[in-house]
Amino acid sequence: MFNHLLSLLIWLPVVGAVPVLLAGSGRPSLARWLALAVAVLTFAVSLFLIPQYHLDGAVMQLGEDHLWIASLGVHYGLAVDGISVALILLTTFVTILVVVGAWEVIQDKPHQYMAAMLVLEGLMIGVFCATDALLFYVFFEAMLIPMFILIGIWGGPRRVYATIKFFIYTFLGSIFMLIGLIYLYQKAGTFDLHTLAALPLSMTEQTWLFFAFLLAFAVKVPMVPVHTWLPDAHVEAPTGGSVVLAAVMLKIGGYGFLRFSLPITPDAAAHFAPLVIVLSLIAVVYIGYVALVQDDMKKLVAYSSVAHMGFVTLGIFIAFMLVRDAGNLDAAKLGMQGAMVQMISHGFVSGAMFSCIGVLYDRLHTRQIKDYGGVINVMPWFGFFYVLFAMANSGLPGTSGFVGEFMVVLASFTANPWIALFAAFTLIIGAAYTLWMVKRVLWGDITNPHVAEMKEINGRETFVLAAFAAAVLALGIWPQPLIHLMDHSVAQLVQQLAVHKI
Amino acid sequence: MLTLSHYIVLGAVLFCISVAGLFINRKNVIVLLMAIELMLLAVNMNFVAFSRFLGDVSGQVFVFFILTVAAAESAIGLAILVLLFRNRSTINVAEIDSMKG
Amino acid sequence: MINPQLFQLICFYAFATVTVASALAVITLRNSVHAVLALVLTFFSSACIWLLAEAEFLAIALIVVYVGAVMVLFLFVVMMLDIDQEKMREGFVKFLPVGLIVALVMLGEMLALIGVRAMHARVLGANPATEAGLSNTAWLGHALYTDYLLPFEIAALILTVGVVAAVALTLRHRGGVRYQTASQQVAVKASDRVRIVKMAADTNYGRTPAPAASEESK
Amino acid sequence: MELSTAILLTIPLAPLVGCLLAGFFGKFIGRAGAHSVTILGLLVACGLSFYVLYQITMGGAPVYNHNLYTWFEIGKFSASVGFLIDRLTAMMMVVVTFVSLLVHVYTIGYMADDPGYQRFFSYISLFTFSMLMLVMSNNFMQLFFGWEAVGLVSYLLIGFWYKRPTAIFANLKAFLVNRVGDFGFLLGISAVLYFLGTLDYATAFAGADSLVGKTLTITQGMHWDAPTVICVLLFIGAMGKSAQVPLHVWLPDSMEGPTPISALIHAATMVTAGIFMVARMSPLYELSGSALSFVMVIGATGALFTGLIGIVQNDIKRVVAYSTLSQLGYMTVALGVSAYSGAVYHLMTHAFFKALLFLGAGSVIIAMHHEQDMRYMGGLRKYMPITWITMWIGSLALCGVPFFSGFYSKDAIIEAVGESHRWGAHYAYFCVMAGALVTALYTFRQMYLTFHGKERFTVKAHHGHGHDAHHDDHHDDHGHHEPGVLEHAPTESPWVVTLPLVLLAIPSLLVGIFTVGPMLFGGWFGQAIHVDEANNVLGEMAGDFHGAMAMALHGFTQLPFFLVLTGFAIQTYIYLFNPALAGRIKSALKPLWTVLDRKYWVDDVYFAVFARGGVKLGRLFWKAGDAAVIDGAMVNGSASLVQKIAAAMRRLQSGYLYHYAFAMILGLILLLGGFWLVGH
Repeated sequence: MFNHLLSLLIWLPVVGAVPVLLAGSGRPSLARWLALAVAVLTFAVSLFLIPQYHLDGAVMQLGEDHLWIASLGVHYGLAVDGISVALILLTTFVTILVVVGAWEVIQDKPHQYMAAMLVLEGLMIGVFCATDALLFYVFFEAMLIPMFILIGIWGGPRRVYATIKFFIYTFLGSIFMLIGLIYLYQKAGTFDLHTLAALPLSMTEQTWLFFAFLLAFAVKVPMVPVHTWLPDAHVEAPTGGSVVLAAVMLKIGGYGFLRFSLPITPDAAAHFAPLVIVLSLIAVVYIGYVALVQDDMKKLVAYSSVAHMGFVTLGIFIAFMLVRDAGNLDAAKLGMQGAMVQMISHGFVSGAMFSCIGVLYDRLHTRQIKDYGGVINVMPWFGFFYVLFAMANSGLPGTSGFVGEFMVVLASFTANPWIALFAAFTLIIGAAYTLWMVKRVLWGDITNPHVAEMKEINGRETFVLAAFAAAVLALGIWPQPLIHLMDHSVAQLVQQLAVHKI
Repeated sequence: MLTLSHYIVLGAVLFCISVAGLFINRKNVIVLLMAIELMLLAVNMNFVAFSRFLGDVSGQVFVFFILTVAAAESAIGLAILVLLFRNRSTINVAEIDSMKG
Repeated sequence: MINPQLFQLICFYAFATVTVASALAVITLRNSVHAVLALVLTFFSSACIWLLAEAEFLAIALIVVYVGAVMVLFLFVVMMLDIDQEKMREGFVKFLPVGLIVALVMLGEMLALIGVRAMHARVLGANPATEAGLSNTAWLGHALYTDYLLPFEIAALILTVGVVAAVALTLRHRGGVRYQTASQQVAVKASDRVRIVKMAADTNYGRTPAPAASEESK
Repeated sequence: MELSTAILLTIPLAPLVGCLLAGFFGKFIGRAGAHSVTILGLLVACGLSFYVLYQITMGGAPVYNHNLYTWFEIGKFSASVGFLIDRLTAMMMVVVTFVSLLVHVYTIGYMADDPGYQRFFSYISLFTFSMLMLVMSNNFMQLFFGWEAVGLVSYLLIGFWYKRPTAIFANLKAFLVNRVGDFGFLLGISAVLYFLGTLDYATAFAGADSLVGKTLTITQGMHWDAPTVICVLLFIGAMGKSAQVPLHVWLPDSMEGPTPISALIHAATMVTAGIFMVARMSPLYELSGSALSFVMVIGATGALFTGLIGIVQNDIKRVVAYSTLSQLGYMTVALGVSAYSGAVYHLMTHAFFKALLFLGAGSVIIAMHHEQDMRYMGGLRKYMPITWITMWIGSLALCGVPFFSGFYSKDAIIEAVGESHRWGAHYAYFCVMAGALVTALYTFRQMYLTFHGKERFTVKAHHGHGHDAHHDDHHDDHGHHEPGVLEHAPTESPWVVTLPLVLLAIPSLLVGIFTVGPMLFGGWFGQAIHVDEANNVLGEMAGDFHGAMAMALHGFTQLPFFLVLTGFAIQTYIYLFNPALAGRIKSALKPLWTVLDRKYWVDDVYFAVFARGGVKLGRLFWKAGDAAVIDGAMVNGSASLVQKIAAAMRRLQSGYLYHYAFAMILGLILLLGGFWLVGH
């Protein structure tokens, strides 16, 4: 079993989606239970990664390798490092909560919804495991399909616009990645990432490749100015779609930077690091202001996701400045670790925020902030969770939201105090937009009579929110286990930064 | 002395005649179809000539296939024509523009 | 005794003249039936020219398949359809100059490319079939059934598809036609035909109307 | 004897357990259960804190500095959770747990009828936990955790009555203004890590000397002195938390919260976190004279000008709030002149007497049925004698009348400023001196308006229903009922309210006499506070110190005492003998009064620039940046461009067969022509 643990993880949910689908619309509760069983089973299997992944062993472990397309030399190559393990665990964890969260909420074709969610899970795990660039690309693109379906079928009124925007945006980016990969294949004769990382490339080649990859992953992260698909997609997506989108899919952009831009084009990445850093800072400050004035809760959280993901790209690319300009490997590791922790943490926090908004939406069928007010009067337990996640979203120490931002700010001060200054601005603006929303939604007297009729969260919703809360707090109070898990991999990535390929 | 060019020039002339035919009979689908048959004939002429000139059997094999495909094509083309006439009571190309963008 | 080569040349020119003339007739004749007949003539003379090139099999195939089958098909269609010949001729004169110019330009270009002046440089050599000690048909057949077997099969398939398509396209379902479906007739069961209704006996006849009466009338 | 980790761990965790029990099982354990469990937790924490203080001062326990667990470790950087227990910490722990314990007890009475009873106890226990984590921390990361956690609790408590629009406005404002400070604080921590390579106090202070001469390159050719950068950035954090000018605006508004937390958080403990922090960082601050000057000027400005606002306030709690701002200014000034012990000492005495004043004010508010406007009070002394007397003790301590605890700390600060030669010390000296007069003015005005003079309220004839009715709505909509009309006559508060008053009055009166010698001049803090020889103003003053009695007697001959006396005389004349004069003075000095009443327009400017300006900027970014440029021009723009091109292209598709044929033939001709051209 452990020889094919990764394959099992990828294909278990995908294959598991088939019986869910076959359960049919006639037996929705069977489909739900089946989906939950598959999700829980996948999570259980993914837990085996922890003992199986040896922290002191080689960086890439649990490898599998089979020739896939012989004529192109494409391999079905899988392996994980510490970062992948963390992200896979995040994926399987969030999927359970999404399945539970959608339980009664999705009444229309629940079996298809659950099946799409499971397929999506498998494909996302595939992205995190792939060691072959083309395999990565296949998973990367295939992932769009279930998401497209999720938003397109169970989405809001403008779902068609949102799905097309989402799809074309992402597709536009990844096409350039494909071109880059084909070029690399011409050059190296393989799609194996390990070989590509060792391939010497001239600065011109690296520059073109870097921008090809940047476009693909910047859209996915998303970075300013290619972020506008995210608010639309989030607003139209069903709650589960939003949760998965924010919690896991965005991480694939950050992960892509680590797997592609960083090892394959280190010199170009180092050269253009200031550009990415500036874009990240714009994401933090500019998007912070934009988030401040949103009227739609989901849009607000979507924009806040963009701002928070700015820390991920900032952390990754600040490492270049630290390694190349200052030769400070430890600080670079700090920044990179900060970015990784921020990815995981944002997975929990944004997932939780979207779940909270989903809870509100299920009751009042509106996401406009102005329709709420005084929710705490009728839903005190919900209020507890909402304030907790809002605080995590504004980076309160003791919650996971703080850890990554703290580490990235520390590292960026070492690179340049001005970067740290703008990055730290999130403390103010992040708190402003999140807590202003909390003020208008949660606090105050009830003005809308419908709010007075809202019911306190039920056991199912409490379970979802409590699971998120436990993760958020655990990570905030003791991040070291997570950091230790990724330490070896991050160290190796930072080593790679220092190597010139020209 | 029979040379390659004799055949090729004949093919070219036949081809140009059929092109002219396409122009001047722009409304009659039947004549258009016939002009296409002429064109294929011109092509076949070249194939036969080159096959003979180069001593390669492939040219004649190709002619064989072209004949096959052309037969199928005209059968379907005529079937469409019949259908068209049945539905529209005309085969005037000028009146058929449902593919207009 | 005429030089065979000269005779070939004379024959070629003769057939070529007929071919070109009949081709011109195809595109200019007013009556479609006549045009089809002119096309038949074009094919005939082309077949003769191919005979001159010692491509006997193809020449015969052209006549048998094309003239015998396809052209007859054309004739059928042309005769079957009630075509307004005059309307079809509209624009004939108007587009004649354009057509001529285009055709001539193209011809000029082609001739220039072929290089008419170098005409005598490329003499047709010995017949490869004869050199291989085979007839043209055997020579062709050999290639067809060995190297080109798969395309040959595909060509057969295309023809089949063509036939099926042509039939499918022109097949017409007429409404109101009565016909029997044997399978349904055989599969019929008694319960489809007769329904047995159980009802209570009418004991108080004449006093109140039977409640099952309405049921019965169904 | 070494302090045991288990004991130290119990101190913060006991309140946390109380918080969790009261918060999550509040319904289950009921009101009595909630306050019992939290008070029990606090009792444990407080008792152990006293034990720790005893051990560390008398028992000869060495300084405790151990990590509990590693928070993160990356290369040479690491952060841990751990405790540093020295005399400074021990003193803070005692102050925090003691005041918190009394506030817990007081709350039983104050919040007796509140539906959020259990929640309130949960919050204040959580606060105690956070504050203990802050003071007990042995590194910057945990300090920041405590720093923000107390901010969170402050946010929750200011907005405790979440139905009030003013409360939820105030808590957002408080959190955001604090966040501005934390912004600087975080950068300060980053700078510490950058220059010293560690987040651990002990290591950082040990290496502090290496900072000298280091600079931070801001732009090309512009280098800032490293210690100054660190200290100023850290102090910005303190400015937010300790409500220093110009980040003071949140503190008066925070009075929207229930009075017990005004006493605990917004007077005695949380707001002094900044003072504590600077004292804790004294080894760093001693390296930068410029940073200390900055601290001093900020503090002095706050000490005088916020006190002035206090004179024109009518809300009893707001007067105390502005007095807190002013006193925090005093502490900051003390920090600025390197008199860290003085600042911390004032912190301690202030914690006692200011908590007393707040709780006393709260007692008055209970008696007045949640009426906070002093214009509708007066003559309360005969209704509530205990409150009256204890409030007087607190007021005299606040004014710095000799023998009261406030005198020792405040007088020492004024004198230390006078001794200092730091840049700006003259300005600071003037401010603190004038501040003494201002303190007397607002304090006595408050006392007279509340307890003396004529009764300015009327008591309704007692109806049968009155009692219950007022209890139901007493805080939710107290603004609705007619001001100055009470349902029934004010009475002294129950013992749970008065007991803390008495317990706080005792240290307010006596703590100074007994502790001033060792704590202020005796080097009691030992290694916890580091002062350079050159800056040691308190050390210079120690030569003139001949015991607490002598210092108090000497105090009667000093200028500050005369200023207090002047203030007392003025207010006595105005409010006891000539009440009409107050109105006349007010109209005579109308422009000045307006300036003070509008709080120098600082709030208005902030609101207009940062709040409204931020929203406007956000809307501009959103509409112009995201909606117009990115989505409008780039995303949908490219889509509509494609659409336009396609619309043009479709005209080519005429649908006529001969057009297509013509195009093909044309292409063929061109192709042939091309071949022909290439051939030549």
